[in-house]
This record gives sequence, structure tokens and C-alpha cells, in this order.
Amino acid sequence: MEKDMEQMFQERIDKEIRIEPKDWMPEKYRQTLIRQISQHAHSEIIGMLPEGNWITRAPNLRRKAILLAKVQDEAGHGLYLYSAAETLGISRDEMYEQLHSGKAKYSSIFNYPTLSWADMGAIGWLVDGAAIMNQVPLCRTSYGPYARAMVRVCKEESFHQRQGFEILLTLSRGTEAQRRMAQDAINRWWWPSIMMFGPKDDESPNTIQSMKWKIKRFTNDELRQKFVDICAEQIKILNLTIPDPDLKWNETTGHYDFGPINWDEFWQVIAGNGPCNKQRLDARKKAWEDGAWVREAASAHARKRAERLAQKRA
Amino acid sequence: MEKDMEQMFQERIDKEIRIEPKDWMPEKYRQTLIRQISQHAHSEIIGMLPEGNWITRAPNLRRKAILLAKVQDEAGHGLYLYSAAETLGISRDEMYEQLHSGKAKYSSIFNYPTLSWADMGAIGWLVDGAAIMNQVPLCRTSYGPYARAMVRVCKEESFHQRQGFEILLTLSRGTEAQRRMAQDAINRWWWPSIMMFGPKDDESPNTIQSMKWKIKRFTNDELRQKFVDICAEQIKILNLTIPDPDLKWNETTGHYDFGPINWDEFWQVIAGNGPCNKQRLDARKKAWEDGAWVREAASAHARKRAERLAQKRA
Amino acid sequence: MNTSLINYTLHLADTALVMGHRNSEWCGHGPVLEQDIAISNIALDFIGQARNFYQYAASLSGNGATEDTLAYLRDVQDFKNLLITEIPNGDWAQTTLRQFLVSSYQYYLYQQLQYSTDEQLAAIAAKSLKEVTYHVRWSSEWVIRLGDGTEESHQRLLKAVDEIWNFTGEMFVPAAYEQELNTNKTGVDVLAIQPLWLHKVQEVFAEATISIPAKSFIQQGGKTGIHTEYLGYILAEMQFLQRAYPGAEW
Amino acid sequence: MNTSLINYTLHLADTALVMGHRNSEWCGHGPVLEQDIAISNIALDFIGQARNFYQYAASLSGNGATEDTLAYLRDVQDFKNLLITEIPNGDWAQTTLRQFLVSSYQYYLYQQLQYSTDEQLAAIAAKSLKEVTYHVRWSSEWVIRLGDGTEESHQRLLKAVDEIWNFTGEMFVPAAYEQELNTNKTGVDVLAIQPLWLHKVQEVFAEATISIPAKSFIQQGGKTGIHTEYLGYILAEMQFLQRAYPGAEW
Repeated sequence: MEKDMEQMFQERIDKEIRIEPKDWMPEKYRQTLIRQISQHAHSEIIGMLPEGNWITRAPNLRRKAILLAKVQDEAGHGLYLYSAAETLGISRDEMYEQLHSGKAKYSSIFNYPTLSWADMGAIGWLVDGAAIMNQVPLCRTSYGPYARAMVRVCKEESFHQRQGFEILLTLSRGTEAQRRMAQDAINRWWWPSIMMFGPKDDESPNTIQSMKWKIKRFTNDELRQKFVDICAEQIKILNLTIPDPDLKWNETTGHYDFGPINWDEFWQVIAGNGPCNKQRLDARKKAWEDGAWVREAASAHARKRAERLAQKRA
Repeated sequence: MEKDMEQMFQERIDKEIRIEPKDWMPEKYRQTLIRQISQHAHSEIIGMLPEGNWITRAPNLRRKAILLAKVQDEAGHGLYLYSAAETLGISRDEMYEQLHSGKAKYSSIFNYPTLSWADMGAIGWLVDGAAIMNQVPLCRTSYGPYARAMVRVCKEESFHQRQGFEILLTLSRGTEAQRRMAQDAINRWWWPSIMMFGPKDDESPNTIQSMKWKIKRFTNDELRQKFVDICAEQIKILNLTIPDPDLKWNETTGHYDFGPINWDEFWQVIAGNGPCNKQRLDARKKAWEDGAWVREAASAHARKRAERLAQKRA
Repeated sequence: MNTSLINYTLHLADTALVMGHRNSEWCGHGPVLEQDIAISNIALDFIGQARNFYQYAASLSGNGATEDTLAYLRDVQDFKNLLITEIPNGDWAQTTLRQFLVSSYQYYLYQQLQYSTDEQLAAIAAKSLKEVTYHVRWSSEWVIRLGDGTEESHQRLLKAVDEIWNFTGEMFVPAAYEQELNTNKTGVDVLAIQPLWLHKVQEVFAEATISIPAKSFIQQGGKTGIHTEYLGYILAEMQFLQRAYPGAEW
Repeated sequence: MNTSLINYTLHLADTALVMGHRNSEWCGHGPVLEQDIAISNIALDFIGQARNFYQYAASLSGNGATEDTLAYLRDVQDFKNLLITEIPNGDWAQTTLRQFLVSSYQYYLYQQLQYSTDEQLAAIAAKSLKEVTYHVRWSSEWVIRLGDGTEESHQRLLKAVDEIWNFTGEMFVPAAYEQELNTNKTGVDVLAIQPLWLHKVQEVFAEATISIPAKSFIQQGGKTGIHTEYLGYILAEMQFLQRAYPGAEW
């Protein structure tokens, strides 16, 4: 019976029929999705912090408004994604609990510090760029609520990416100090962005099953290569350098070759030893704990109102 | 008997013989001194805050070091004065308690905000200047420990005053923005400084007794006039203006006339309604409360050490 | 050049900017995700209002002034914002209470200002009014929720009233430039809107089961450049890049 | 122009300046008046050391550099201080623990540096050593007092160790400029002083009844301009006047 269900489920997937919350699904599919969607939601929320760090210091009012709107969009993405995950039977509070306890992960990239205004450009161009590369295929992911959330997310992300590139473009055409700032930001964000696609395919054990379930549609290495190819072209417009001496066009493959990735750094940051892991998680935990009395007050007030309304009606 | 003691006490005062902690003294003399010395000590401690506000923003390293040393000196003055008050049978903790509860006062001048670097100059020149005017006679005050503390205080204060004047002098010879900054600071600090001498003599009921006891040696108005006379001359060196249209040399009296003082503002600030009363007191209370566990730990450790030493000896 | 009009426009701009700055400090740190979004949104509205007023002030000033030279290259003594905008955020009670007190004031202010004889001011006010109406609703709901929530939230709201109330009086003490613009109906008679504001505050406070303080004192100075010690820190942070890289484009 | 020597001198100067900055934030807010004075005094010593190093770096750099252009007109990416100096003060446990960890390091560093072949560095180190000796004593006494004080102070000290320890490794990872100066005995071989430092720390921790963390990770980057997010705020505040009023004398 369970076997039959699984087979039917896979057939629906294969026919590109969307799975919806009330449909039967294998427990492992559900768990994988919860893990992936909540991780994605957490990344949006944690991702607000490095950019939020520059809102009060944005260099002019226009940029300030754009940045604030962008960070706010990320909160919105978090919201869609938490809602999508909730359709799988987990509450937002449970997900927060997993984030705060360290059980749930979020994208490691947000454990790097934002040290100059140019980082707002580099994050937009590289980090959002890599995110889009990962996310566009998810608009066709097999789980309906997730796919629909991703459609909204991707639309905004590509807008953010263009804004980021434009920040770098402006800096690259600015003063010597600004060019240096932009190059320095690219130097710091390039490799972590490349790592955003996750471990190499042969070290990514879940990929096969996820692709079969159409939760994932391309492998890590495929997406990474696509990203490198695009950036290697775009950097020319900036007239700056990607910090990889091995980056070179390969006539044979029709792709850019690139140098070895420092996977040790990747695993270190995942393990909690990035520059800002503690700072980021502490900030979120503090916001959550400081907000406890507010949430309690809101519930208490809602209860009181409901009671009063009931009394009136009685 | 009590009457005889009082008479003998007054005779010693009249003969300029210092009163020392173990000497008999009228209860009211003791209370007056406790009030005055602790108020003075509190003023030093609260007075650290407005200037401390600019340590991290001092405009160059030399000024930063000078300002930090100055604020530290004020802490030192507080220390001498609390010690002098303690000889009269009140503990430092009791005095803090009175400060934090609002029972004890401190100089109202510190309830004004420091809004620019020039305020460091104006405080030095005007506030320390007025303080010295008040304090120099106290080096000969009848109570020994107080008089000796004041000798040390006055020596440092006159140093501070010169530094403050020099800050203003540098600004006055600087750019247009700096001159404006200096003038703005003098505009804001002039009248509060004038008020530092306290209410007019005919509204200062304690003056007569204090002068008889030689706790006070000049009246408020005498000192205020002396201060105005000096500042009216010094402002010429700065080539700036004292914000009093009525300030004018009076051939007949041999003094500068000056305009009416806004006593309403004076009483408002004393009553707690100055710009920074709450902020200042909150900062001190916070420092004290946040430090509670530190003080407890220090005592606990001292106790442990003493016990261990005792055990070793046993 | 109409100095009073420039000063008045800067007063409106600075108030919006500093308020937006403080609200934006919450971004990423709100007590509930939806409210994080709400407060950031309000911050955005304020920055938008500030830009409109600065642009107008820049056009009046000439001399190459822009919205950014006005926001980024003036020091404390030239800022004319209300003091209430610059005090620290404190907790959620203090932030939402301040929002309510300021937004209610802005509501009545802009209601009048939209009929200003100065077309630009009128247009900005009219345009901002919809936003402000929402700010008043959002913040008054929070004041009521916290006042009539738990014992803790009620206490925190009372503490917030204690912290903030003295800073409200300044709204209704006209600076010289306000008085001047009043005579030709360019500005708004703040004394006339005080009773409206007070009525609104009383109404919301009543629902929040708290009272307006019996005794109060007016902390003022912001309108004429005499600020709290907090503003210097705000500007040092906000203006850093413009100051550190003079003349650069961003 | 010896770039490595300049960088090294700036590294020493920046470390002292940022440490002095953080300590100076306590001035007026210490837990005990005597300790308020002590921490301010240590801040003063650090600012004094910073000035000596900056003056030397300025003389090496030429080009009109002064102690103030170096301290006030460089941005984050040019600062070379240890990261540990820029993290926030936290509570008294975190502040005194950091002081102990940094001062013990400086103690062994300056002990070697006083024999530098570079006379200026040697002289500054020798002159600073007396101060640093006092800083080590003062701060180790506090670490012991808090570790072996109350249950609360012990817990707070443990938390401080948890916050700070990862930032200590950077002291002993030589930057390229350190390695270069090492070869001609201008600088100090930080690897060689690590065991001395560790021994001292173990000794004091033992008295404080706490242990060195078993697992640790090295947070680094400060020596080469890759900092924490805190430094930008420190500089925005510290440098405001020099940036806002360029070229003015103070």
C-alpha cells in the first residue's frame, strides 16, 4: 500500500503535476522540503542582518531608501517561505526554535561581515546572483506552495541583483577610493558566493533523491558553472577583477575554468566557525527574546477583545 | 553644657583653628557640611558625563588624551570629597543612595547637554571657572578634611580651566565654522554658569550661618560679580561675545553690570526639569546597578582570601 | 530667498529623516516578523517624506544644494528636527508610543498643510497624509494592545510615557519661522492643532487604560538647533560616507 | 620607504588606539569609582602608546602624515588592529578579561620589541612596558576576583571566555609584514611568545578556577584590514570632527 502510494506519488512528479499540502507525500519528501524551505526562510531572515548593518550609513537618501526596501523585501521572502513550510505541518515558532538552537542551518554566506558600502553592491551582484541561480529552477519545484513562493521571491531577487550591480558600477566609475572599495568587496565575497552552490556533486549525497523528486532541478556544479560563466563576463563591464588567477575561458568546454575552492573554509563556516556566526545568531535570539513580552501582550489583548465581544453578544 | 560647647566651637572658628573629624561640632554644622561636601562630590561624578560624552569624538589624539585625563581627574575629585564627607560619619554608599533617590542634589549645570566640541572649551572656561571661584575660598574652609581636599581640587581645576580657554582660543582663531561653534557654546553655557553661584543673596537663607561657620567665605552675589568681571575681560581675547546685551563696564561701581538672570529656568532645572536631569541620573543609576554583581564578587573574593589565609595560619 | 520658508521646510525634513533613521534601526530586530516589516515600512515612508521636503528646500536654497547635501553635510546645530525623534528607540513600547505621538501630530499638521498657500508644501503634505493615516492607525493599535495587554506591557507603556511625554510639548511651541509662515498661511498654526492632537491622544490612552501625565515639562530646542546629546551620534553614523569621501557619487 | 615597517608600526598603533577607545567608553560608567579611574587610566596609557607609534609611522611615511591623519583619516580597510580590540566591551567580566588577554600579549611582545634593531620601536616598547606590567597585574587580579568570586561572576567570566577566546589566536598568526620584520630582528616572532602567553593565561585562569576552552577557532583578518562589523561604527564616531571639518586645527 505505502509502496503503491510512493509509486503513484513519483508518477505525479514525473508528469510535472504539482504536489499540494493535502496530497499524500512520502515522509522523507516532507522532511526534506521542511528542511530546505525553512533553511531558505532562515537565510532570508539572517540575511537581513549583514545588509541591515548599512541602512543607517547608506551614502545618500536614494540608496538608503533602496537598501531599506530591499532588506524589508527579504523579511517578506522569509514570510512567504515560513508560510510555505507551515503547509507541511511545522509551525513558525518551531522553525525559529530550530534556528536558535542551531539545529536548522541557513546560508553560510551571511556569516561574513559587511565592511564597506561596496559590500551592498557585492552582495546584490554575487550573493543575490547566486541565490537566483539556485532559485529560478525552484519556481518549477514539485511542491506547489514552495514553487509559488519562489515565483514571488525570484521576481524581487532579480531586481535586487540589478541594484547591486549598479552600486558596483557606480563605484567602479567613481574615485580611486571607490574603485578600491569595490574591488575589495568583490575579493571578499567572490569565493563565499561560489560556495553558495554547496559541495561538489560527488560530495552532495542528497542531490539524486532531490532531483528525482524535482525539489532540485540542477546539480550544484552545474549551477556553479553557470554562475561563474555569467560573472566572468559581467566583471568586464565593471572593469574590475575576480580574485581567481585560474579563471580562464576554455574553448573546448565552452565554459570558464576556475581555481580550486577552499572547502575547508566552507565546512568551517558551516560548523559555526565563520567570522559572524555567533554574532548573527545572537542578534536573532536577542530580537526573539526581547520580543517575547510584546508577543505575549498581543495575545493577551486579543484574548481580552474576544472575551469582551463574546460578553456583548451574550 | 551644649551651649558652652557651641560657644567654644565658634571661638575656634573665629580664631581660624581648623575643625577636625574627632572634634566636637554642632549637629547642624555636621549636617550642613555633609550636604555641601556630598553635593560637591556628586557634582564631580555627574560632571563626568557631559564631558565624557566627547571623549570618543575628540578631534585629535592630543585633545582626546587631555579630555580623558580631565574627566578622570573629576573622578579623583569625587573620591577626595566622598572621603572628606565620610569623616563626618556618612558612608559613600549612603551618599550614592541619596543621589540616586534624588534626595541629594548636584550642580545644575551638568543637566545641560554637550552639543559640540566647543562645549569642552566652554565648560572648561566658564563652568570650571565658576567652580574655582566658588572653591578657592573653600581651601580655607573651617573643616580640615574638606579644606585639604579643596586644595588638591583647586590646583587641578585651574589647570582644567586654562585648557578649556585654550580650546576656545584655538576655535576662535580657526575656521568660520569653528568660530560659530565656539560662539554657540558660549551662548548656551554663559547663563547657566552665572547661575552656578546660586540664588541672589537675599534669597539664600543659609548663607549667614555658613559664613559664620566659615564654611562659606563670600556671598553668592560677591562671587558672581567677580566671575562676570573676569569673563568680561577674557572674552575680548577670544574676540567673541557674551550673550548679554546689558553687560557693560560701570565706572561708578568698578564692576561690570549684567542683565537679569532667568531664575525661573534655574529653579526649573533644580526641580528636575532641565534638559538632561533624567538622562544624567539614569546613567549613574545604571552604572551603579550594573556594577552590583561586580562589587559583590569583589567582596566575596576578598572574604574567601581572608578565610584561606586564616586557615593557613591556623 | 525666503529664510523662514527654508527653515520651516528643513524642520519638516529633518523631523522626518531622524524619525526614519530611528525606525530603521529596528529593521531585522523586530519582535515579530510582520512588525519588523511594518516598522521598516514606516521608516521608508519617513525617508520618502524627508526627501520630498529636502528637495524642495534645496530648490529654495540654490547654491548647488541637493537633498543629500542638506541631509549629510549639516552638523547638529543646523538640524531643526523635533527632539522627540532623536531619543533612543528604547523597547517596543517606547518606539510605538513615540510613533503614535509623532504620527498623530503629523496627521493634524499635514491636514492643515495641504491647504498651504505654498503649493509645494501643500502637495507634499497631501501626498504624505495617506501614509500618516496608516501610521496613526498602526501605532495607536499598538499603544492600545500594550496598555491593555499584560501587566508587564502595561508597566512598560507607563515607563515609555514617563520617558517621552516631556518631549511632546515642543510640537506646539512655534519657532520664529513657524510664526512668520503662519501669518501668510504658508505654515500651520501648531497651537490650533494642539487640542485636536490632545483629544486623539486622550482617546487612545483611554482605550489603553493609561492616563496623560498630570505634571509635565516642555523639553524644547530642536526646532532651533539645540538638541539632545543623541543627535551627534546619529549624524556621525549617518553622514560618515559623505564626510569620509567628499564629492564622491554613490 | 619601508612599507612593512610602516604597516607593522600602524598595526601596533591601531591596536593601541582601538583598545584605548573601547576602554574610554567606560569612563563615567564603571562599577566602582576607583575602577572607573583605573580603566580610564589604562585607556590613557593606550592612547599614549598609539600616539608614539603613530608619530613614528608618520615620520616614516612622510607626505605630510601626522599622528592625526593616520588615526582620523583612514577607513576600516586600512586599519590593522587586532580584532579582539574592537569587539564591544560587554560587561565588566568581558572588559577585564579582554584587558588581561591583550595586556599579557603586549607584555611579552614589548619585552622582545625593546631589543628591536629599530631604535624607535625599541624605545616605545621599553617606555610602554612599565604601563603594560601594571595593566597585566590589574586585569589578572580582576579575572581572578570574578572567577573566584560569586556564582554569578564566575558564570559571567565563563561567558566572556566564550565570547572572546576565538579572537586571541590572531595575535600569534604573523601577517606578512610581521614575518618580514622578523627576519631582520626589527619585529617580534609572535609564534615564539605564544607559549609564554599561554603559560601566563593558564596560571591566572587556574587561580580564577576556570579553564582554557578545549575547542577553539581563530578569528583573524584585523592585521590585514579585514575587520568585524564593529570597527566601522567606532571610526564613524571617532573620526567625525576631522571628517566634518576638513583641515581645521583643534
